[in-house]
Amino acid sequence: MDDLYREVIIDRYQNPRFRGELDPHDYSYQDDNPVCGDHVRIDLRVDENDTITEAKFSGEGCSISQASADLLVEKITGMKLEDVRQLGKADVLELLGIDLGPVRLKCALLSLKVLKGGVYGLDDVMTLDELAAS
Amino acid sequence: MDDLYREVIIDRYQNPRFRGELDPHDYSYQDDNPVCGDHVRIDLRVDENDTITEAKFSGEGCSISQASADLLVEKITGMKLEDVRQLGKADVLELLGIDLGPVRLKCALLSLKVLKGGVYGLDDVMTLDELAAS
Amino acid sequence: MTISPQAGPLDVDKIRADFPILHMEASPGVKLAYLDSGASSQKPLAVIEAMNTYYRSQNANIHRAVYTLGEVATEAYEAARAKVAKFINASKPREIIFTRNATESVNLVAQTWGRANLKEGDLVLLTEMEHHANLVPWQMLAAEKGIRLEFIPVTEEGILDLAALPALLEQKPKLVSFTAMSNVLGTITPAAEIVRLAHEASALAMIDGAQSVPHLPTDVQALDVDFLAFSSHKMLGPTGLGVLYGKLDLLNAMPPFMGGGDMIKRVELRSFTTNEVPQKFEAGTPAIAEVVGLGAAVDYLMAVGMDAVAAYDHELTAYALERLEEVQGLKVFGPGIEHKSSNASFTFEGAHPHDVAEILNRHGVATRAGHHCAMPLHNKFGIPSTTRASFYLYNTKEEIDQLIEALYKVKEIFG
Amino acid sequence: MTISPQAGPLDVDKIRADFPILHMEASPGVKLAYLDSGASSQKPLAVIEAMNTYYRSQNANIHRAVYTLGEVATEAYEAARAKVAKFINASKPREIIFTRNATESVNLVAQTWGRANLKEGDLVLLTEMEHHANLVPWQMLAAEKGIRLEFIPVTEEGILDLAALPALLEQKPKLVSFTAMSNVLGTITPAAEIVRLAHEASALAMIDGAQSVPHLPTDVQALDVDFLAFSSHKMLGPTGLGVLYGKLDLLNAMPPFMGGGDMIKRVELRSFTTNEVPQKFEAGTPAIAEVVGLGAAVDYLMAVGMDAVAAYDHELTAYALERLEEVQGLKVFGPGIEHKSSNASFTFEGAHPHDVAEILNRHGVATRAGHHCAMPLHNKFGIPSTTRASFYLYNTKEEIDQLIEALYKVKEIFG
Ligand SMILES: Cc1ncc(COP(=O)(O)O)c(C=O)c1O
Ligand SMILES: Cc1ncc(COP(=O)(O)O)c(C=O)c1O
Repeated sequence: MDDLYREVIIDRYQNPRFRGELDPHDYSYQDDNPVCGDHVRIDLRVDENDTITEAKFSGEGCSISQASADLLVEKITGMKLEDVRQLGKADVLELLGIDLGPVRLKCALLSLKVLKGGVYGLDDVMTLDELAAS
Repeated sequence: MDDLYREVIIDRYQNPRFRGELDPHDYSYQDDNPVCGDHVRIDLRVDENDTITEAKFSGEGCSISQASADLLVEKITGMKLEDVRQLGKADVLELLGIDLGPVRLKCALLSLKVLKGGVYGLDDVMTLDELAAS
Repeated sequence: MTISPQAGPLDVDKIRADFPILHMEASPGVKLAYLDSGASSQKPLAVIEAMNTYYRSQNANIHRAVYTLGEVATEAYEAARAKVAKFINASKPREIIFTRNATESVNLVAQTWGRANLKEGDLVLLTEMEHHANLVPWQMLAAEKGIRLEFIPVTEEGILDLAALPALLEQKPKLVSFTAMSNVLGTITPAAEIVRLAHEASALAMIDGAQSVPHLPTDVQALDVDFLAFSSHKMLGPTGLGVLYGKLDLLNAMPPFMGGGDMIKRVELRSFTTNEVPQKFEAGTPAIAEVVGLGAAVDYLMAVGMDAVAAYDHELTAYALERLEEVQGLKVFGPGIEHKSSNASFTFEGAHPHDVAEILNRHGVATRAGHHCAMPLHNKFGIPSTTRASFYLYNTKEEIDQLIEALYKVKEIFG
Repeated sequence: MTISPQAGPLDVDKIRADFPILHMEASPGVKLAYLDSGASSQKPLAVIEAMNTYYRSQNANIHRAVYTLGEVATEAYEAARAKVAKFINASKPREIIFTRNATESVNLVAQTWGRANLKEGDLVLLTEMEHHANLVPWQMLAAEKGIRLEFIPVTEEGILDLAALPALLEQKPKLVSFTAMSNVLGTITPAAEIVRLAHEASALAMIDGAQSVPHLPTDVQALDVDFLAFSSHKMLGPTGLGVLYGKLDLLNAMPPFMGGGDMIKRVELRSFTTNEVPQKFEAGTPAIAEVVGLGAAVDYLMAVGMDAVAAYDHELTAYALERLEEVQGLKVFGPGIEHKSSNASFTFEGAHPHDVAEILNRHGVATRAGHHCAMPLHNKFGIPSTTRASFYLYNTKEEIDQLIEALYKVKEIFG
């Protein structure tokens, strides 16, 4: 139990650093995890070099989905958009510092899916099942 | 085996006594056993007292369905229409002189169903399943 | 669908012995408390063995088989239909149609009766507490045919607001379709009364019995209901099988659902004639082994007695509500025990329902978190999801105690 | 879908040991020869046990479960989807939709893709040898939408008359839907070629694989087929389950089939948005145990090797045709062994097919009599019904000998 509910997760869930919306924004995308109704939206601002200058998430859901969104948004701030394409399951798990079963894995990956959906458009994006299996 | 394929059945199947159609007729009805595609049609002529003066069957199917049609048509010739209402599963089995499993029972009862359908109209008639369970 | 007080008590130890899965450990040293029967029930040995026996010694395709195995399989299949008919007191086995699940049963009615009988502007009356299974099929029909949907409101307390019904019925709905037991609130709706009022307003009435049929005695003739949909897997039976009960004259008048083998009488290249009910609605090879399994499940429930099942579920639910009240920060949705049975859905301050269920799981308690396929109802209560514990004849008060203890652990983590 | 000659031989004794039902006696002292796998196959222990294990130790509703049992069940369900995808070489598990049976798979395509894409006057091209499952759904759509149906003719010999195809394709069908193996004639149709020609004519192509998938190696990518329908129960798997393969972009573009839980993303009282493929097409609680069982069946078939299965079925069929030729008054329908596998349907002078099957049964031989859900094909040959013996990997030449001996008894009675 301690494994799953590490302090960082409870902390980020209870005191998110990057919760909010950006208006105006350059990118905004949102999606649900139909498995549990979790919802995440991510807004981005990028500069002329396609570097992410500011990012925020909003939405609601379980501690895993919200903490991972907060951590992910923190990580991508300052990154190049093209580098976001490289981010995968392993990066999210590393941010959380835990291993997850198949259901909670999807909670964790929702924000990654939203991010990729926002940056590349829907067609390039894998389903949560596929992200989880990647 | 001897039980099921009694001589009377093979005989009636190979040399039916009442095969044919009546034109004109007072009643005609036909139906299928969707289980096996057996088909039976029965034509009746009745007099002013509702006594069946002539009856014929046609159609095609297995020995049980055709022999029982031939035997049934023989039996009802000379009967009152209202007495046909009383005929049931037991009468058909008695005509055939055998006991039948559930599938062949329906073969045997098809002609009874057709007869009742012709005389009373469809609404009063039981399905083959119900006749078989009666 | 009321709980008869004179029901004989049920011997839960004896019942538990029949369910192998209940004796598993959730994790080493941790007892499993399976509190998710509202999603799917566990299966007694009698059901598992009936299917096992079927596959080992009776398996064959049915209906068109002359050989012995095929006859045995056909008999087993049709005998189960008769058992299900008896279980809900249908007047004829033919009124029982086997489908894939309760969801498909509702879709069948929407797509056959609905398509044939509803036209633009016609009203179908539902309730705000419906499962998506009794909501989305009507929304799809609304999009296709332009029918209207209205909803009997749910009160703050979590019961149907029957005061609103007369005005809704004055709009002359063609069909009133509603759940007899909410899978979220546990609410037992006054099914017989709603059916009667629907009929007085010349509407047909359909019951979503996915939750009520497993938990309460059901008598379709006493209810005088026109259609009843339910699922095998929630009432001790196998997955992959649902039931639609319909009054015979309605079923006879309805167009077919799917096309294919068995539902036809004759087929030409460009036309066909339909078979009789129930085959008309059972296209292709049916779920034979599953139907045999459901027959065994119904035997099991009848042996225990549905009055006893209902009384016991009610007792467990009452106990659960009592104990949940002790837990600070926890809020149970739905009415008091006098209107309710079989489940308790709740939220817990500061902890997301999903996290609650996860921590409960770590203490061996299997519950479900989410919208429970009733998003509009959750919206109504202003919450996206709840954690639900649901109870059935094999659960015990000790398992509810285990739930309560585990809830205190949630508090420790998220408190 | 051709029979690869280099397939390793199959050890039928070893295989038979896995099928408990094959060791039953048909009646005291009489061996059972089960020659009706074309209707439904028997199940190996591995399949029966997989479902048994599921119900005894893994059973829970899937998808929305956080607790361990629910995760185990979800994994088992999705792992089976991946196995089925691999079995037919689909590029992604998501292209596998679970339905009730092959019949429902065809209906799904007719009612979603068909309703959305076909309008009055549009043509769907079928063949004269279709099973009702690939005929009646299109007739229903024709009645509803005014689409036209045309048919690739069947020659006297019992193969598709491909010479007629170019003219039919000039009529610009929107879809060509055809069986890859006739359940009556055993004919193996040139599936890859028909798909290619259909695509050249800008039509989509669908294969009814209910008979071919159990008996022949299937590679949907090599075939380039758009949809493929088949049934679990004919390929060693449980009843109550079918499969629809579809190319992902087609599935993505199709409207949903049934409405209810799991197929939605969000639901309001009057509207919903659909979930992703495959869930979009799997409304309500699926046939979880059955899917697990089919996964085990696919494992079994892959372990034997579909090349070996195809070669062995072909060998049995060749032997059966040879021996049936000896019986005077008996007429086998369908082409010679070079175009055929897995079954032999015949008539017998002076004896109705039903009577033939009945007498065969009395000698332990299980065959099927009737129109085999292919009335138009029987009409074409001017016969209302046939007796069919069908073969699978667990049958033996001795069983075919038993069939021949029993046929001589038919002659004694009806001769
Ligand atoms: C060629 C063919 N198509 C379709 C079907 C229908 O299969 P099911 O009854 O499992 O839906 C069958 C089985 O009888 C078949 O042989
Ligand atoms: C009230 C209610 N209706 C319908 C359903 C749908 O049942 P199934 O998923 O078996 O089709 C459920 C089950 O979740 C339910 O609780």
